[in-house]
Amino acid sequence: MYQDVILDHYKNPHGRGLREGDAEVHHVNPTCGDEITLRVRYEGETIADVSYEGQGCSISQASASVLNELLVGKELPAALEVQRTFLELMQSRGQITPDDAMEEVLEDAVAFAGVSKYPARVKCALLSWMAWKDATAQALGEDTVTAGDERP
Amino acid sequence: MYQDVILDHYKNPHGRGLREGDAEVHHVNPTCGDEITLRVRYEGETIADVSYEGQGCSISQASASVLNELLVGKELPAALEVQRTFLELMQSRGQITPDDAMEEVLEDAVAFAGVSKYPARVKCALLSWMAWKDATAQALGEDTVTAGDERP
Amino acid sequence: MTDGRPVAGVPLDTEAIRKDFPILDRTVHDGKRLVYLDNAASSQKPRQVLDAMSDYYERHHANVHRGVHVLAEEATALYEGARDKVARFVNAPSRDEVIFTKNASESINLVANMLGLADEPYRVDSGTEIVITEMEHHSNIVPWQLLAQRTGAKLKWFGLTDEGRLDLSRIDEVITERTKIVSFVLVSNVLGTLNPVEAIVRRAQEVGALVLIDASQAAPHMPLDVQSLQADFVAFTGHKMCGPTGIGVLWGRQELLEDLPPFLGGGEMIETVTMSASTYAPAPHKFEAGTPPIAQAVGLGAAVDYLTSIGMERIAEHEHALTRYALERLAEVPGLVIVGPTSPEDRGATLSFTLGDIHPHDVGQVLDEQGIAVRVGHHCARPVCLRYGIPATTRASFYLYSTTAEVDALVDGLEYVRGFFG
Amino acid sequence: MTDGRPVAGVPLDTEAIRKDFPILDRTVHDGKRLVYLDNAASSQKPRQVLDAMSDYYERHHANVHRGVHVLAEEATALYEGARDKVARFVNAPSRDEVIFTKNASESINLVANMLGLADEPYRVDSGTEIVITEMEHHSNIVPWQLLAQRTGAKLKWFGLTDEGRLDLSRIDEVITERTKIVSFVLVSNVLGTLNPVEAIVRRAQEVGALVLIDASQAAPHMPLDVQSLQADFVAFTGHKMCGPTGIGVLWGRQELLEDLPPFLGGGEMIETVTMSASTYAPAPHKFEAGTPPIAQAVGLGAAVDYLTSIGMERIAEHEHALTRYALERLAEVPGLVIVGPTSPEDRGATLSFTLGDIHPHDVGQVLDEQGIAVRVGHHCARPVCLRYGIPATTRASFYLYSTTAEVDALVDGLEYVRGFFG
Ligand SMILES: Cc1ncc(COP(=O)(O)O)c(C=O)c1O
Ligand SMILES: Cc1ncc(COP(=O)(O)O)c(C=O)c1O
Repeated sequence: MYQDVILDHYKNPHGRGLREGDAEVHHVNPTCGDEITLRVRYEGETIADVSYEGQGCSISQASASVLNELLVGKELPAALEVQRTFLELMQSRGQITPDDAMEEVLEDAVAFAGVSKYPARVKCALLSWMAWKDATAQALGEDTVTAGDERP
Repeated sequence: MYQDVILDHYKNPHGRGLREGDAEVHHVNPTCGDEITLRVRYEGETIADVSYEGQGCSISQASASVLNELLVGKELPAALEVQRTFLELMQSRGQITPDDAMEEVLEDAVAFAGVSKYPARVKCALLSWMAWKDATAQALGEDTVTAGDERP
Repeated sequence: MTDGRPVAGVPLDTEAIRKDFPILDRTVHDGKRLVYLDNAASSQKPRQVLDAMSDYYERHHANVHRGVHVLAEEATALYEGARDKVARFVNAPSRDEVIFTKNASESINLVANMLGLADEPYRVDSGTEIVITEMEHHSNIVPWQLLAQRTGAKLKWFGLTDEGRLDLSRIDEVITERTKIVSFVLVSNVLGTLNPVEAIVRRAQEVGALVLIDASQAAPHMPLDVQSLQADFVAFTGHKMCGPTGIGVLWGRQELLEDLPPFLGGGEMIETVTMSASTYAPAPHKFEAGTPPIAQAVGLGAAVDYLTSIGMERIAEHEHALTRYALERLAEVPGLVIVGPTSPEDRGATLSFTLGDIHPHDVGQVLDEQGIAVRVGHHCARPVCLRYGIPATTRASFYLYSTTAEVDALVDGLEYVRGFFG
Repeated sequence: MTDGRPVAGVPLDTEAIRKDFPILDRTVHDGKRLVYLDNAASSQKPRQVLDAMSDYYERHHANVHRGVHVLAEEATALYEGARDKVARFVNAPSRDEVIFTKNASESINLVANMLGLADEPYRVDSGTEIVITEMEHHSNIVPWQLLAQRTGAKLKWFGLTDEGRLDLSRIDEVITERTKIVSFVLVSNVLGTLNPVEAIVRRAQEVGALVLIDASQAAPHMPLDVQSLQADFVAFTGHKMCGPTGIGVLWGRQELLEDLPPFLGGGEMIETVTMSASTYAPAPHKFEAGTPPIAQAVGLGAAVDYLTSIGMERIAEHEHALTRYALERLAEVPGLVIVGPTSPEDRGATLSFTLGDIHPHDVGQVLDEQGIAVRVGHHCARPVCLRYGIPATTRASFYLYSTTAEVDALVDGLEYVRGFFG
């Protein structure tokens, strides 16, 4: 499960540190004590920044770094698609082998495919993503992040 | 366990019915719903009467009948000796085969030896005896029935 | 016989089924074949269930939920997999609605305690009422008596008709606007009565009361669908349904489980703890303090697999036919009086009776000497005995492995008992 | 190796002992030998225990206490026999002081709830105080937080020294005349610390407070004597001491068990029930509502037989030697910092540590890939992590079947982890 990409992000995290934002959330993974404080800043629908501080394992730290890399600069709908695809992959219990389409959406985040086989670690990988979604809901309103959830 | 002596006492109980007494107790065996209301009447240290009413199985009914037969007319110390011997036999888990000395004390009550192998039924056999001891304590004072308990 | 799809209408192959239950081979009292008719007290266990637990301990055991090692992950998957199985078995809308307890009694106590600690609109306190029935097992009486004592709420109950059914004639006076919870048994463990859920639930819903159904004697014997019952909570127990001792289930509606406060505190049920305050995990974990009954859940999961492979419909049909036969045969025994419904409609395969003046203890003992295991006493439902003015009953109760030959053995045994004490 | 009398001083034959535990033969991750160092979370089970439970289910199962048939009597004798065994194992003055619960968490919750419902002088209410420590398992924190919330009592605690021991320097201010109960762990499940019972009990007795000792991590590993502890209650759990899941124990002093009110209501715990009121059976039954964990008690009885046949003194010596060795070897690993006492005196065989900046989750996962099972996280004792300013620890914990070769495997594994994340 420890792909080089994950280890790289862990050792050299992107965008770590707390900067100004429109909303801040604090999420905890009670099973292991992983914690993240995360802020989002929007310019219209564009994600201007995702800044974070946290402690946790390589998976949770690398995942926050990947999130920052992937989402900053994206429009909200595109970011939500990434988030949903990542969630799908992580909840697949190792059943999904990412295809080209998925790789295009997830970029570095496909490296986490192997983590989905480890139920205890899936939460680590998702911690920052759940925090981001929550912060976005606070910044822009609940319906902005749930709108797409009904898609088939 | 159903010795003829037991069946006889069950079918033709001695001294059944409630008559006048110095004290009355009501005992219940919660595991099977056996109940007994028992009265004792003393003349000095002599047991003038043990009267009772109850519902229950052949063992509890026969045991009350045997109690009446054995104890009425006895002096308290002798009665306590019968009670203690019966208790010892019933708690023996089938390990004691009554010897002549025991038979002399217990008379018909030795027929209950077989019951001691059945833990669920021991309480039935003891119900009236516990009630009698309790009623005697009420009639004559607690120390009159415990006095002998410390004997070696 | 556990292969293939169960087909309703096709009778059970009890001979094959009995081979799954090692204990049914046992003899007692110097070689007498065991005739086990004490299933309402506890069922026997098929090899499939015992094997699942042994395999769990021999290959996969570890504590669940917090481990990153193989055994911990396997144990967690097996434990949570059992929750999935139980959820499917009772058609729960969500697996998170299935709470594992130690037995049905704990399940019921859990609800009683939650309601005593809850906020409005659920809170039971003085001025509110609790409704049960006169045919409840002590486990569905005493928790409510304790709650009433602690909170000042009033405990009310439905009485029984002479036929052994609930007397619902004054239902609107029993269940009122003050009623917070109605808790009743689906199938009585003494009378065998199958109670009319719909009428009670409808009235409870009218006044906004919650409904708890004690399905301890139903889950083992018939298809159970918590959604069609429309109750708020359903409780049952593992050991009566081919599962191990040490495990029970409480199903509860998700919104309720979210709103209600935790009961026992400890490991597993928390989100985060500091010395001064804690927050709680979402249900079901909020209600599962401490190391759960892991192997027992695995065993219960195997039990519901086993029952499902045979088919709950078929089990119900088998027991229904057996009950009809037993009612007919028992009617032949002079002096025998059934306590409970005397016709096979709307009743389970539990038959209580008295036999003339012979005390049930004596009936049971003499039957036992012939290898026939029945239960005697008040069956933890003493108010039923009080209601019918009897000290106790003898109870024969059947299960999927019971046979007409065993009914015949019972009838012969009872004849012998009559001769013995006659 | 379970024959003959255990002789203190003679080292354990771990090779023979390991043969009793089927799971220790397992391989994980493509043939890697399992190195199971997660015993503080749960121990493995010897064949003797599994056989006892299988034999129970295959030959003797029935519900206990109320039956007059052979199986019911055998099951009752086995269940109550297990109570005798446990009573002897902890040197209880009376078997009636041993209550079977579902786990240690329930045992502690039981006491907390009893005290909230009790009459004077035991009653915990506003104006009274509860004392625990900062090294408690959540199961000995949350029940007291809940009790404090429900009653208005004040929760206080002993802090920890930098060395991982209780800071008792202000004991007279922490335990005061207002203190009703002092509840503390005998051996910490994170730090391994063995706590000084006498000092705490003496002060508690001075002010008339009750004492509950959480012996969950002690009962499996050392001789336990409830009389010499002089506590009022002692709690422990079956699954950590070679027993099955689904069973715990609460020992309590007889007078207290007589005086205190029941907690859960139901079958088994009553004397007599009417619809309007009930009376309760004497202890221990008063506190055992519903069908008890029968097979689990039988398993726990077999577990204490097994442990006794080996000898608790010898097990303690074995683990002590192993701890000494492990502390030495772990000191060689660069960046490794023990959280808890660093010398083998007054500590159990549980070693928590941090490894540089590498998160314990990662340590545990990479160890697992090598077949080494350790636990990572806060081990249900988050305040300990908060106290030492760390998010989590890695924890290796030993038992009677652990070997120095396994310690070596751990040290090698940690070297590999360092290389991997270095
Ligand atoms: C010190 C301590 N207390 C209490 C417990 C709780 O035991 P259980 O989870 O079996 O209730 C544990 C174990 O998890 C423990 O280590
Ligand atoms: C109707 C009913 N409810 C509740 C119970 C209690 O189940 P348990 O003893 O497993 O808690 C029983 C069985 O004893 C029962 O028959």
